[in-house]
Amino acid sequence: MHIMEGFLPVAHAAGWTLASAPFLAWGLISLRRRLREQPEQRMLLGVAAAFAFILSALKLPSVTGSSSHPTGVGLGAVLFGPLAMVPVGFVILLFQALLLAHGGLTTLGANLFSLGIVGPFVAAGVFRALRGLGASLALGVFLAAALGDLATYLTTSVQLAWAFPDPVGGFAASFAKFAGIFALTQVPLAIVEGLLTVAIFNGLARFNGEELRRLKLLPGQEARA
Amino acid sequence: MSGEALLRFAAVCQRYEDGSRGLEECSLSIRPGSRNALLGPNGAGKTTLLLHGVGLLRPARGQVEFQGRPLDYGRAGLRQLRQRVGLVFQNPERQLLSASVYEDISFGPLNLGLPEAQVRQRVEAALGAVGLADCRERAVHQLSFGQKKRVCIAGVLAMEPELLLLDEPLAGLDGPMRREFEALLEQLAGQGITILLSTHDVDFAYRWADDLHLLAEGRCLASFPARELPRQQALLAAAGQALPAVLGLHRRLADLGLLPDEPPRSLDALLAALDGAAPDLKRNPA
Amino acid sequence: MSGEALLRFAAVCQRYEDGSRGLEECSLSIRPGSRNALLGPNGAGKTTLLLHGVGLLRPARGQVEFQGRPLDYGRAGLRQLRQRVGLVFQNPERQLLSASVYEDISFGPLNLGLPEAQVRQRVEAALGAVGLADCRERAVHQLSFGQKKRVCIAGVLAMEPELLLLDEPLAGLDGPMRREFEALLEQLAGQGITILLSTHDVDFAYRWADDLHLLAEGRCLASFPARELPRQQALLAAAGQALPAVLGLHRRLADLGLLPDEPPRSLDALLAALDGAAPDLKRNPA
Amino acid sequence: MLIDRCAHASPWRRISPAAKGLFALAALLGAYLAPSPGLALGLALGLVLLTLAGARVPLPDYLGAAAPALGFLALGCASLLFSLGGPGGLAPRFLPEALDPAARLGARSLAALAALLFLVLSTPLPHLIALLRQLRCPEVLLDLMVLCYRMLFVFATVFRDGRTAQAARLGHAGARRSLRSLGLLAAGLLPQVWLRALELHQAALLRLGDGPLRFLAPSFPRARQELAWAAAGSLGLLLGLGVLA
Repeated sequence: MHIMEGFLPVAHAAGWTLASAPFLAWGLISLRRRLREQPEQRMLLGVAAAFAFILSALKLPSVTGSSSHPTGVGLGAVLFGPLAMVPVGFVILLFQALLLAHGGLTTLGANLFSLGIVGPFVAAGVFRALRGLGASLALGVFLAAALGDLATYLTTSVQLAWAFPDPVGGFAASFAKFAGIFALTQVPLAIVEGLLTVAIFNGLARFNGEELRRLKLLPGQEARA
Repeated sequence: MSGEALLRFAAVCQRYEDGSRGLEECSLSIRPGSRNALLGPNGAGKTTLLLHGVGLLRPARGQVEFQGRPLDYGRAGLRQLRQRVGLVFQNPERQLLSASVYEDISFGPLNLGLPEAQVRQRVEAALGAVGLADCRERAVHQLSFGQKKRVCIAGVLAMEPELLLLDEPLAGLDGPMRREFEALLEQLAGQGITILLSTHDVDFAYRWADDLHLLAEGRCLASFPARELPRQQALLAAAGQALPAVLGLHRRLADLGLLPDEPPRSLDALLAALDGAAPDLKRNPA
Repeated sequence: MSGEALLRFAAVCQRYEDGSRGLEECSLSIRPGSRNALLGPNGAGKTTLLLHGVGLLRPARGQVEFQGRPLDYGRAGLRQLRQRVGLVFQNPERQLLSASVYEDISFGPLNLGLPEAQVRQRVEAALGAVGLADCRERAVHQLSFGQKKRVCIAGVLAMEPELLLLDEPLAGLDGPMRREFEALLEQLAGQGITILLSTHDVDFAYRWADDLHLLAEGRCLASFPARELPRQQALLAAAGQALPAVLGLHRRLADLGLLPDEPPRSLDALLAALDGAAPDLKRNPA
Repeated sequence: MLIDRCAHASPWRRISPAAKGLFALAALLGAYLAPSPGLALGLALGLVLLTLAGARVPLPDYLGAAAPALGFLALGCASLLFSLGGPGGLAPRFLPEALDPAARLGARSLAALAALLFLVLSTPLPHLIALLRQLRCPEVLLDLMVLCYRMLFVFATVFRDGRTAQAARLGHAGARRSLRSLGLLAAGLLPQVWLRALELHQAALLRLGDGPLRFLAPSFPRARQELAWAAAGSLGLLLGLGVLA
């Protein structure tokens, strides 16, 4: 769920842009360092961004129908690390605004904060913590993707509630309102996203290890796992 | 005529979402047990027609009939149809979805809801039919292009279809693989499976098919038995197809009195006919 | 011999990381200004050989020479080599970096460090050469497969290479596109660009190439002028290739005394030769 | 992709992206500065008409492109009209005093959306990337954008074909099976992401590209003139809003 163009008041639009900027700069600096060592990562992240964009434009079969689509953020955060997902998330969000009119330019900062920063960091943190506690790969992947998704949607609800506090109940009432309305689509979506990400990892596990190592998929994953 | 058709397209019209033309008043019939080749330039609608045949696209006007009844696009109807009509896509890379050969072939039978023992039996039978029994445990990405195409066919055969649709089955195959593939098609047709395939290779279509269907700009220009092709040159040209090489040669040689008037269906047959004619000539060299 | 070669492979051996064979004592030479076709079954090493030609792979033993000097695999050496040798991959999707036709073609010349005006001039010239001047504003995903292949070639031509390597340039093209493409190859060869291409189409190789190179299992079985192909049938069979259709026909017709002994290079040429022979025969029909 | 198709078909694709970008920016600014909901709605209407008539976008396509955002707007504005707090506990209560701010918000969002749609429906994305290049956007981001845009269509085709192939073998019979099929498809394609990246890297090397990707954007011969017109139009729009206020 992205906040649409023009929906946020000026101060909020500018504020979230300022809040996201340091993360984007940090992500770019770390990415530039990576590119010096492994130039083919330039292509890798570009291609991965396209993959995630397509995944996010797919309509999923679920109770809520056409409005539900996965974000792929959990998957990306587990595979590439959350920091790399900030510039990648920026490109995906910009493209969603420019190619799908989904989100917008004035709300890019706010949407990047929820989907490109909070989501990936929560997903990666959950994954690392669960694997550290000895949880199975499937459970780790499911909760990382699902909670990453939920964190994104709760952040968006916070952003909306802060910008439009309830005249009577204030921030808390407004948060309950926005979170409640969007829960109809976002909670089932988070579960579907978790299940889908597990299905993807299950599918990947069926390739033989040799092939995945050649593609540098396993080492990175094992290093984190 | 329509009573005896296995699959029939009746004035099917359809456009894609992006506005490009799919089919335009396209009508043709496939007889049960026949071998059919769709000929036409790129963009003529060959792939689109095949997608309509398994209900993956839906006509805006006109209708598609299977065994005389219009397709039922409900869930149950499509399930039934796709059990009986299998489609093999052109690009095996886009169609093989599992990492292992065995798993990929079991995809369809499992979706049919068959019990495991029967799924295994069908997978084995399909592997045998395409001559890949030795590859059952291989990973898909270790296979050659020709083997991947065979796995795709096996995946469809495992659903035991009555009608097999193949999109450009010969594209991308090298010489020896083509010959193997033609033998496989021969064998499937021999088992009584009705076959409809699209191809760019007019020489192959002429020697293999019972019926030819010419497509251009979303329409079926004409359907006729392959042996009548020599009399349909104007239509062939309208569908952007060259004449089979054997026909040009036969005409000259028949003009020279070297061959009988009835044209052969392949260069091999023409050479054989020439050998038959040779003794006469050797005796009276020009 | 090696002194006059533009590109030479001297007993090149190489294996891929996964253990599969790349090349095995592979030796062959490309003469400057010549048209060369690589023939061989899938997996014979055709693509691998082309990758060695631009230094994307490196021999484990043996060496690749450009203009008599072994390739320098340092960064500067490879830069120099790739200015002079261009490679067009089989799949255009793996080669096009930008979705804008104009941008993509400008990529190579910009990397050469040319000034903007000269880059624009080269892009225009390359667009003109492949007949896509009208498409400069289009997006790659709006183009047909054949047009995408042309954009790939334009991107390489804009670097003005002396040697052009093409992997299966005719694969996936339908009849009319093939004819256009053959005309383009003709035109490039006419401009003095040396061409080495891989193909499955022995008929095309026989009528188009100056030199043929037969590959099998990573080795070059033989290189010979295309006109000698009729005398190299055993080698052709060893490389898994069928005989060009025109040769079988010519042999029978020459045996019958209808055609001179020197075989024509294409069916069209054979038909023309028959027409020349026709008057004599008409007078003495068998 | 609807917007991409419209942009590539629009006669205004030949106008300098800088000029259109400047005007869209002024329109966005106008949406925020408009003193009354009526004026903001007027601005939105003007932008819609400009896009329909000038950039020649068919009305059904325009509505299709705007639909997802309009859905969000309807939900968002509706939620402002009700309160969950106060004496009624958690029961939603209609707030008549929220009508005015909700109308302002709705009108502003519509105008801003119309400004965005004006830009993206008349300007192919490669032109916008080229504009960002001129504006000195970090190179890494530009590279990601160029590759992402290029590969998007490659993967879209691959995904569509894979889904079609699965449907032909009954892979979408039921929600569970459908989700499993989609997971299988995405998993099958994920290794291709690495392979494709490696292949593109090699392709770039062959054309001497071993660093940031450099391209020459198509030139817009009348860019200066168009930019001047856009500046005048922008100024007029903003002044007009000021005067009407």
